[in-house]
Amino acid sequence: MTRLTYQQALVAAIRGEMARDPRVFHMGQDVGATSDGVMNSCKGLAAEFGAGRVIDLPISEAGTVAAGIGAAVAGMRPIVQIMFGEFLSLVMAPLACDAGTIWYRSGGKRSVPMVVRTLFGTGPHRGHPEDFHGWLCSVPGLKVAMPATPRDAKGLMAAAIRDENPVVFFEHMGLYHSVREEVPEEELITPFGVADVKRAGKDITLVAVGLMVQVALRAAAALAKEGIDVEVLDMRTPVPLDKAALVGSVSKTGRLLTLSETWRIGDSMAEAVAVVAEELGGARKIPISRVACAHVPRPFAHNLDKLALPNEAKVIAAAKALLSR
Amino acid sequence: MTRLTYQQALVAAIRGEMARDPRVFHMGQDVGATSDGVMNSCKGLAAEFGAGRVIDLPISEAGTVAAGIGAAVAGMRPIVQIMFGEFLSLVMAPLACDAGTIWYRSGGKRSVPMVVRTLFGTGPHRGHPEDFHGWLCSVPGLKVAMPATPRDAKGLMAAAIRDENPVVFFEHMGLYHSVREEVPEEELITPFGVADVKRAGKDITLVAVGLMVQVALRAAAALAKEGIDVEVLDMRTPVPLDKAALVGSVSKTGRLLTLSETWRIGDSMAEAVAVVAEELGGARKIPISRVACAHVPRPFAHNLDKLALPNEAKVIAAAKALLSR
Amino acid sequence: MHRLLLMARRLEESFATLHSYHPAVGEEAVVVGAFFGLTAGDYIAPHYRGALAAAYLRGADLRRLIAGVYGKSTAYNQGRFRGDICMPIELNVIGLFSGILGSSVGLAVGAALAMKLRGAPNVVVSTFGEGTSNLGMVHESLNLAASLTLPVVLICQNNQYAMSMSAKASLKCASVADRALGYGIPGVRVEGNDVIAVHAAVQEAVARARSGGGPTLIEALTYRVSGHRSGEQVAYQDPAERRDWQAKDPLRRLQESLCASGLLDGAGIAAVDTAVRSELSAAVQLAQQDPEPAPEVLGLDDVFAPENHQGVVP
Amino acid sequence: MHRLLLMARRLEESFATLHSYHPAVGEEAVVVGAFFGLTAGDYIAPHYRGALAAAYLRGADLRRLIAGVYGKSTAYNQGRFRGDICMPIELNVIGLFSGILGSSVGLAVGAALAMKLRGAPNVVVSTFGEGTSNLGMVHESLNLAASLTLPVVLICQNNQYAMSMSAKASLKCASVADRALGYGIPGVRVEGNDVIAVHAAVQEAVARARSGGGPTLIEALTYRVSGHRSGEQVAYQDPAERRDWQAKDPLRRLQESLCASGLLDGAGIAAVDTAVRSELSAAVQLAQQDPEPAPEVLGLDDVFAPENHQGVVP
Ligand SMILES: Cc1ncc(C[n+]2csc(CCOP(=O)(O)OP(=O)(O)O)c2C)c(N)n1
Ligand SMILES: Cc1ncc(C[n+]2csc(CCOP(=O)(O)OP(=O)(O)O)c2C)c(N)n1
Ligand SMILES: [Mg+2]
Ligand SMILES: [Mg+2]
Repeated sequence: MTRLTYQQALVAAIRGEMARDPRVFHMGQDVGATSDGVMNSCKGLAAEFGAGRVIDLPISEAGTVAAGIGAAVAGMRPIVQIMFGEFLSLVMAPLACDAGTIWYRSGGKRSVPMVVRTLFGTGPHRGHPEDFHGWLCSVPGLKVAMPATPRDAKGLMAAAIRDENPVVFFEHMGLYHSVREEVPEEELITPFGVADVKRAGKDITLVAVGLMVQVALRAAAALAKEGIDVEVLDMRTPVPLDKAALVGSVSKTGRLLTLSETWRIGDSMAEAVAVVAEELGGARKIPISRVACAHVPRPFAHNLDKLALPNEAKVIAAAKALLSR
Repeated sequence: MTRLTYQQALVAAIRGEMARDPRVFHMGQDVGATSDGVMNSCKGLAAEFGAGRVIDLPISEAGTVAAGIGAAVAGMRPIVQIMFGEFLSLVMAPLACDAGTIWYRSGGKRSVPMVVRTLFGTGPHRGHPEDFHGWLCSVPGLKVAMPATPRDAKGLMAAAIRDENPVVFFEHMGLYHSVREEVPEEELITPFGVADVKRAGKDITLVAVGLMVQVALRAAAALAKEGIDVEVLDMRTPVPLDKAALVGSVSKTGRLLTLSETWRIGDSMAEAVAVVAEELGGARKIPISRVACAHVPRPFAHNLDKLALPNEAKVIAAAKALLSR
Repeated sequence: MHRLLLMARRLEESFATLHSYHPAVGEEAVVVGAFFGLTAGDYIAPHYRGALAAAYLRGADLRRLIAGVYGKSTAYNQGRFRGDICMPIELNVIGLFSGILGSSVGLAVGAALAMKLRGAPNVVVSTFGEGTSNLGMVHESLNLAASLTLPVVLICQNNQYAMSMSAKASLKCASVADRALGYGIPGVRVEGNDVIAVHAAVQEAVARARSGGGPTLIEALTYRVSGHRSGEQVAYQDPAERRDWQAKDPLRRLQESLCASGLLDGAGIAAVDTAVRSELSAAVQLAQQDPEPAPEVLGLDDVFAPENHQGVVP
Repeated sequence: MHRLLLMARRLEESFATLHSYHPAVGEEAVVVGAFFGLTAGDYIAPHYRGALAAAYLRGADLRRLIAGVYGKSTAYNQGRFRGDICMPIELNVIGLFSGILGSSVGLAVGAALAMKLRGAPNVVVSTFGEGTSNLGMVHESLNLAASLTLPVVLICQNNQYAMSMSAKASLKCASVADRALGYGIPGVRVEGNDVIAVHAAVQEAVARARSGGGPTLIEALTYRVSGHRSGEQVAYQDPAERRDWQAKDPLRRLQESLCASGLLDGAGIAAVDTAVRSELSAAVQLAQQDPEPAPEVLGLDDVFAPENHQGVVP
């Protein structure tokens, strides 16, 4: 075990997989030796594996994703970096309409073992916080990961690279260099589709991914002091979504609070609400509430940004409101 | 009044608005006089208004939408045709990140009065059924219309063209030439954000848009014969969503069934479920169920396509299951 | 090559009667010239118009290809997607996996990157329409191919129309090959109705690509004799222009040249034609009789590939 | 023009100390040369690097521009979006409304379409980086502008780097202007550190555009003397190359030429510099003291424009 940051854990997973499998390579803008990736997202990879396997590319997001798909179909296992999640808006055609369909539409003849990794969330540089992850969740054929901790960053990244299917991997800029955790040095594979109960509780199920898991945990700790026992669930991979864990938890607590860093409509938390409503809404009363980013284009001024984003206080207020319903 | 098809009603609205406001113009692929638009979607417009206001463009979807935005910002009111909804995947960057943000991010200095119209749904030619409308609903700043009838096609299109904001307007290929309805010859403006109660009922609220409204009505008629009284709600504009009508109806019936032609995750019906769950789930038991397209890439073979899509029988079965919960 | 060209013609002609097909009648020399003479490990990414002939040329079974157009269970993809545009990837033929033009060019460049990374002696040959060339994806892909010196040959099958839009309106350059300059790669114009010329130009580019010389952009100028879709009236084409191009028919041109050089005669042509027609009609008949896909082909549990699946490239 | 160039320099220098700014030090001649001398109804769509100087040149208030960089309430957009890249559209300056490069070029072409449709005698001038030129959006926009003969001048501000990536790797063409051939429009190369030359080339293109002659693609070659972001170490730039380009400083070049022709002398330069510095520092000071936006600016009810709003173009 060593204490690693989220960024170090991600790079460790990529290093491990590149060393293990010569078909794995990495491409994107500014990923090579001169820069080592935005926010050190590719630290040391080019030095270790050379420019042949860590490839700097021109600014051509859609072409890059299409090239990743083509390389995957032809026997490679590309890791494609799309610098920021906001730029996923440029690659939806190849991602949703090609990567997501090739296994199915080729009749199971070729798959697309590709990881698209991308930075998102409010981070030290500000700018580019959007993720649009709900778009990816909505179409069949893409897997989506949003780790909340260094340990999961490593384990999910390794699992993503070994997956035979396209995975969009979201790396939170606000977590990148801020948290440290014990992470095993040896191989670590965290299976997709398994939620992590971060805190057991009996009064409310509080669901989140990414940085919001930390907000959830802080809010839960504060609520505990007031005698409110919150169960915090980190979904880890919005696709596949661990419906069993979700429904199981809400069956127990009877209340659902979801926490989104992005807008409330059409994101993975909206789907969590819909799943719970479908599965449990007929059997009992279920107070449900969503805390999410204000429904405005992400604002810039520091104070507006803070106003727009969910925080501990908003979660605490929403939890109390749920209980008083 | 004249009996118009959905296609005729759309063109009538566009004609009316182009005649009324010289700032309105139409551009897209194959929209000009040589072709009159795919499926006659621009029938007669070029002949009436000339190639200067009905402009044929090269195949460049993203550039076309960006050009529409630029023209709107500079004082025009463009109608941009993106031939098929599937191609919205090519234009998400300008649409979601520019068109949707300009009013807000310019501090209210310029708006984007642009209509992006697009054909979708299983139609006579097969192919290109995807709509991805949930993506558009998820971001702030875009309005979304999906009319189900010729009358609404006319009224909503006119309203869309007069709107000061970007509107994505979905035209169903399966409705295009198939239904006829009395439509007023004079100006008709159907306000956005107002659901239409297509059939009043007290047992179940059945919600849909576009072609699915017809499926819903047929299913409701069949269920009525078995004594099950279904209220059918046509949301008409997924953004803004008429939450009051939705919540009001489910408050009355106590049960919600949604019907999606697209995949169930992240579409406007998923949001309808989430809204109802949030608003009403704490007050009473609400059996909720979603009928949607099979969660696979849209298949081609005729029988597979039929298997994948929702139909009357599936709606009837789901309604009965809801009642027996 | 003559047999392939004839097959392409008869194939496209016969499908021209099929609802919603996009025939390549008159453009067969580009298809055959582009994809003839590649090695087994090479990939192709044909333009949708003419893709069936391209896949056939690369060894696909005619009946299964045709079954794909009808959406039958015997199709390479079991009817899951449009067989007119989606080709058997297991034969290294990259078709379309959606209705979106341009992606296949991007995938072709990616496959070329795989060839380079694997140190394989293979190349990728891709064709696309002149209308498609205006898509951002094609620009980005050309530039990526150039900047990474990838073994790929990119060929614009310029049939002068994109649906009803004349290339005169959509393209203000003299030739799509003029775009090569902007990527610092060779740009070549070739007469698209001369199968020998197309083939020679492509093979020169293939040799360059195979030896590490990077991509080439070729424009093969031809003409869309068919409607955009089967049965479409092409009132927007200038009749004189149309007549001129019909006179330059690529099949007749090859036949005349073969006859002139004594390699073939009228009887020989007729014999090949008969053989081709009977192969084709047998395949069509079988495909028509093939069953529709079983309900399980809907594949609710087959959206994701399982671990260790069989589709892995050797 | 000298004053503007000096202001651009001091502006970019002063912001080079600001966290996360992208300074245009050394590239000011492209900015000033491109946007100087337009008429009131013209639109500009400047590249993000140098956009503040461009907006200032078009009449924007310095304090409000700078307040935008800090996200203050006095910003043109009240702090709602990044003032380093988002410009006052009410002054016909099209900046970025998201973090996505390339869109502004597309919007510029659209504004030019509006000029043409309105029969206005106006043009649009847009700049973009050489890295940005590889985006599909730029290709599609150039081709649209060409095929519709729009009054727009598209200028590549080629500073030879895109973040750490050298243009030698991202572009295999000799000049981005070479891409003009592929759109059938004039392509012009100009020395980007010579403000007079840039201005002359742009004005020639502007005149052509204004008289219905359609778009021009210009490459103005310059050098990114700043880091990509303020404070970044540019270890990846070759020191000799860097020195060479620093020696070609556009401000000094203009000053020397003005002095040589007797239009200016050392004292004159110093006077302008002093005036500029004090104008700038006053603006910075005011902007820094300006309050942050009020909570209502979050605008939960202001995502959509109301009917008959005030932003309608006259
Ligand atoms: C991105 C995209 N835009 C539009 C279409 C609709 N469409 C199908 S075929 C076609 C014409 C294509 O023209 P070209 O590339 O010249 O090929 P051709 O049909 O002439 O063979 C169009 C516009 C599409 N399939 N994909
Ligand atoms: C579509 C897109 N891709 C990537 C980025 C990240 N990014 C910001 S600036 C920059 C470099 C741009 O290079 P260039 O166009 O040459 O402009 P310069 O920075 O040199 O002025 C990049 C890659 C972006 N903002 N948008
Ligand atoms: Mg064509
Ligand atoms: Mg640059």
